[in-house]
Amino acid sequence: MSAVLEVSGVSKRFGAFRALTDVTFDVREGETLGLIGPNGAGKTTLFNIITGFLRPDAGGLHYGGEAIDHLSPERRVSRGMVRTFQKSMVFPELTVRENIAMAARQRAGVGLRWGGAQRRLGAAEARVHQLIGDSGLRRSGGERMSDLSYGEQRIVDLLISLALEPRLLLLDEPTAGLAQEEAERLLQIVRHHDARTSVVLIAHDIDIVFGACDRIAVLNLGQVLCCGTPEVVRADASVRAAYLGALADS
Amino acid sequence: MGYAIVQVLNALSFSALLLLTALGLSVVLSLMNFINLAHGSFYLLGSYIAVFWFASGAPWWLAFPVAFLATALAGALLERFPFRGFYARTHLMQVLLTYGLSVVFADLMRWGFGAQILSPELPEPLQGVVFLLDMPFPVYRLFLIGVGFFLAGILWVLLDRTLWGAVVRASVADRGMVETLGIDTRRVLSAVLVLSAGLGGVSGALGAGMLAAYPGLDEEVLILALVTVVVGGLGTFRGTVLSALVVGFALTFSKVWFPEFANVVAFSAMAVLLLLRPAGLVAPRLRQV
Amino acid sequence: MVAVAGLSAAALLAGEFHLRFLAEILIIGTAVMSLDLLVGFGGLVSLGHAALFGAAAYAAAVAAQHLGGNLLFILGTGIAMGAAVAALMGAVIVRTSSLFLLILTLLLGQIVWEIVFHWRDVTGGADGLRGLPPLSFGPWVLSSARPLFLLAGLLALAALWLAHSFVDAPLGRALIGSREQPIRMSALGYSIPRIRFLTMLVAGAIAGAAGALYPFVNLYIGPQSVHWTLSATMIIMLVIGGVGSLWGAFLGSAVYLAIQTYISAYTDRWQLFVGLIFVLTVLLLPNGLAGGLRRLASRMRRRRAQQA
Amino acid sequence: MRDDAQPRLAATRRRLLVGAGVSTLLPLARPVLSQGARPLRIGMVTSLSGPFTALGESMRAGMQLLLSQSGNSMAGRSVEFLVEDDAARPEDGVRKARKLIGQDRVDVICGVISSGVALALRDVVTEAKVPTFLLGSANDLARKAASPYIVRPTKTNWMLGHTAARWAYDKVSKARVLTVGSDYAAGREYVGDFVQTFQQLGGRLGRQLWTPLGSADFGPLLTTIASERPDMVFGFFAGSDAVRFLRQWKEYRLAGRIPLVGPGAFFDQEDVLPAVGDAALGAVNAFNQSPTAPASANFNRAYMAAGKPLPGEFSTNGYVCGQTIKAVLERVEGDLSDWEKARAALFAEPVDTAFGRIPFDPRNGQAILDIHVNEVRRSADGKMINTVVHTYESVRDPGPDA
Repeated sequence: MSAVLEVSGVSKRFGAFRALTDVTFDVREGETLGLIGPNGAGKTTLFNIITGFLRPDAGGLHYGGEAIDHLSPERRVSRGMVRTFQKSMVFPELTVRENIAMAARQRAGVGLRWGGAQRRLGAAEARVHQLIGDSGLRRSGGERMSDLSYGEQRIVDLLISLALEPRLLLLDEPTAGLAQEEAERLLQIVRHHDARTSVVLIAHDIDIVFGACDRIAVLNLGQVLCCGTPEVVRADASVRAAYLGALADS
Repeated sequence: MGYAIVQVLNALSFSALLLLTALGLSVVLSLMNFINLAHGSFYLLGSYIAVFWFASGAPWWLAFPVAFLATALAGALLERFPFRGFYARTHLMQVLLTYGLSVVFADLMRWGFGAQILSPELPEPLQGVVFLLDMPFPVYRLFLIGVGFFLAGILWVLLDRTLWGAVVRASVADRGMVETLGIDTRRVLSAVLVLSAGLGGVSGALGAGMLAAYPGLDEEVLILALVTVVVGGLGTFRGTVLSALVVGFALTFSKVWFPEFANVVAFSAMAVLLLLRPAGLVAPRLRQV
Repeated sequence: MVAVAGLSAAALLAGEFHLRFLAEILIIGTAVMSLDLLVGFGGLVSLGHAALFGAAAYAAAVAAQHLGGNLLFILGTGIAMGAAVAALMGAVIVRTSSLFLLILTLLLGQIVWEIVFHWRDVTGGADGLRGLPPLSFGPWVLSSARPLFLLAGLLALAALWLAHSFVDAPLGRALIGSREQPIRMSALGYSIPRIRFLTMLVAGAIAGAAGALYPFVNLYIGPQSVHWTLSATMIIMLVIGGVGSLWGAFLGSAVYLAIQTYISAYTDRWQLFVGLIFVLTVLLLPNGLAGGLRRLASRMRRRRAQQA
Repeated sequence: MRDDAQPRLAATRRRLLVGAGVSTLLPLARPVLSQGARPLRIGMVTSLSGPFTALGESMRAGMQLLLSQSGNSMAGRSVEFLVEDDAARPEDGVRKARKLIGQDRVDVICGVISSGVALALRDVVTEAKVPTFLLGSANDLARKAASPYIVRPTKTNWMLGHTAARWAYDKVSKARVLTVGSDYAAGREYVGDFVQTFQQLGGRLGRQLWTPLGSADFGPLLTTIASERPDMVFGFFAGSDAVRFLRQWKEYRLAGRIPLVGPGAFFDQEDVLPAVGDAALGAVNAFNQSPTAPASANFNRAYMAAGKPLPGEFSTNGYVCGQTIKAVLERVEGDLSDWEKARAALFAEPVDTAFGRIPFDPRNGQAILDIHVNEVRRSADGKMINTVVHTYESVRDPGPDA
């Protein structure tokens, strides 16, 4: 199984604060990699670097075997690298359908069209319908986003990302603030989407991560403590000391 | 040599004036994230007060505290309604509300003070001149330089170096947290706005000797202040001071070297500056996501 | 439909002065509507919109002086000039937002103003250009009020249609997205600078078309039409009319110009009226008169439905 | 030309807007009476907002003074006076003029301060064939833009720039004269006309400085002037620029050291001098208006009796404009229907005004004026007053010959 993404030796400082130090790991094709660690461990910073929103001070990224450090966030997206954000980032004034269509049109290469390309636009619309139908959302799609519940918004948030047909999907705490049932439905949508999609999942809920992920990387104070299958991570003494233990104590 | 020194002093005095006009605007923007385009009106009101005070024969230096208090009072009234309801609104709505108010105030002041250009008779001690290597430089401008940077210093200490300043900043950053400490954040925010309005008035009183007072000055001053604050980078006090110097020197030396094209040169310089540093000279670090 | 009916009714009934006044409202309204694309849909508050409008107006006036007033040629010149200045401005502002954008557009617009003001040989400087040849279309000379009014009406309708099609197209949707969630838009692979740049071009072209006709209402063009104060006035008109509604722009320019034209004959305090109406709109009708009318209409419809 | 299909639509809108109180102004509300009894409607376009507000208010006050002195009637016809604000914007001015013509159906248009507005109005009033008494001072108004429907009872910029150069060359300095001007149309004309005449007389100039309209700070410029050490400065600024320049001129101790000469608007008695203290003391200006000119004495008294300050150019302009309109009407017994005849009657004989006895140039309708050389002096009660020290009689703009 080849690696979709290789992160090698990435470091990032903000002033005197070392957000990331020499972070190295890879994401394999089709796998779901969990990324856990306490608050401030650098998980979101790492996402920002992978997706090009931030530049690393040192180290590099390879995506599909190719160095991508010079690519803008938009170019990385066009190569199938898609992320979500910690808080829900939907378009509140638009309808559900329009929210998802925003991504579907971009995927179809007609995101900035003004006239023409009717066939591709139609295909994008169809894709939106299909995504809404498959999601199990009991919504027609004509509702304004701001009228939806938080859980539904997070699901639409995910559907927006899926409409881009990602090769690598980076999910930043998609289940935060959701009830157990909603969180599971959301993960189910991810898993059923496409077996070839690799997923990196940040989540606070240990059960979810250990249940849903093929491998897990543990980040603490900007460093990778351990990376491996759930069993390996569970057995790792340093993880236990730094993270799991602390959780267990609290 | 004397020529160069005096031109530098000219630039410094204009920078001081810019700094004075921009301080109040910068304070509300940096501490409360509130854009007050009615700031020019506070300035002009302060200028009118100074003109009438100097003419009244009362002790001249009292004009400045009086201008401060009068405009602070106006600020306090406006704070209750309608500013307070707009602190949490978008910048666009704040811009629209306060710009609309400035249009109203402009016409009210024209109504009250007339359309004539009024100019204060400067008090005796400020009328002098010093000669630097045979080149004249007015004492009043030295006074402006001194007061401008002195006021900036006081504000810096007050807001950056005292507990009160910390409370203000904390009230903006995390309102709930400060309120659990038993501090009424609404009053803190009111106090900042009142301070800012007072600063507008006192700068108007100080600047009246240079810019005079007439309908339309409010808008001219507002633009100068806004450019200064924005070039400095929104929401940083250091940036405003730096930017007042940069803009002041740019405007002054473009007048020295290219008097005919002074505005084009200065505007272009500022536009290029904003292009190179899209978040201003001193950009606050903000986490985006 | 209503708009077309209103325009034709006015063309039949109104007199010389009123037709010309309505033509001015429609032309300015078209420019304000193009500003609505930036402000209402893109969240880009520009204080340099008069520079696009005015530069196009000057280009059209100068072209007419030298090459005659052929309508299509003049319109083409204005559109090209509006789009060209918009391209320059767009290239500069695409990466800024909020107050930075406001000030940057102000500075750029004032640079255009300074050029117009100082290039006396071509622009007439502070006095402006006077005695322009009237517009012509084939054998028809469009100098009297009625054809000018009809022309302005056609321009307004065409621009309104164009703006609607823009807003409904993927590009317009992307513009709204870039206003609502710029970060998410980049994460979806949209280039926000590109969206903004294209929008500037469209807004510039529409403002340019309006600017092209403007000098021919009075056969005069002056530097005030480039000045930032006109940009600020346009924003006032837009807010009174209703940000984000497109057609509200015409309402806003009509209200503003009517106040300025009619109230000022009776009181020097007309600016106070404008200011108060503006502030009241911001306080009470955040979506302007257009939003207010729409709400009123839907309430009446509901009441009628209840009665039925 | 006037459109007789007066719109009902507009009349109702107006009624809605302004209520019944002003319905007397409605054009349709009155029956058409015989020419003699129908009131004369005078429309004034002037700046009541924008940068020339103070000047516009003075102009209106001057005109109103004349009207009240005449009992609101001229040559037996009662007068209705309508004022419209042009905000110093040509587009607004044109719209207001069209409103006065098309809706209010005025018989005469007058006023205007900004040259841009005046030039923009030129074609509108000419096309509509409305007699117009235009007060802007751009040279073109007496030259390329002259019109048979326009009468100009005021100066052109050339008349002041030219005269100032003659005085400066004869009495102040023949060389090392520095010019400084506000960089817009009027500044360019005043300084350009001064330079032309001064050089024709054989004078030699030093540097020529220009500064943008609306400058907040003249310090850099004044320091440059101080370092140039010229023998004389010819300058022009208007309004707030003039006030700031003159005050700072004194602060930098140039007042009293370098003679300052300019056109009168730079030292206007009503607009500028009261705001600058003694900063302009000793400065010399060429002006068609002076409160110390004998012709102005009666007007001064009446104007000040109305609670106004010592009059400056624009209040006098407004008054003189009214005097001229009145003179025309009296010469044709109130019947303006034949403008050709009325115009000939005006040109036939000079008119007595607060500017003196002025003949009109039949080529362009331009007044031929006495231009005073004023020195700013301190009066007995401490006021700064433009005091006539010399008068160049009958200065005539070159007009179409220029």
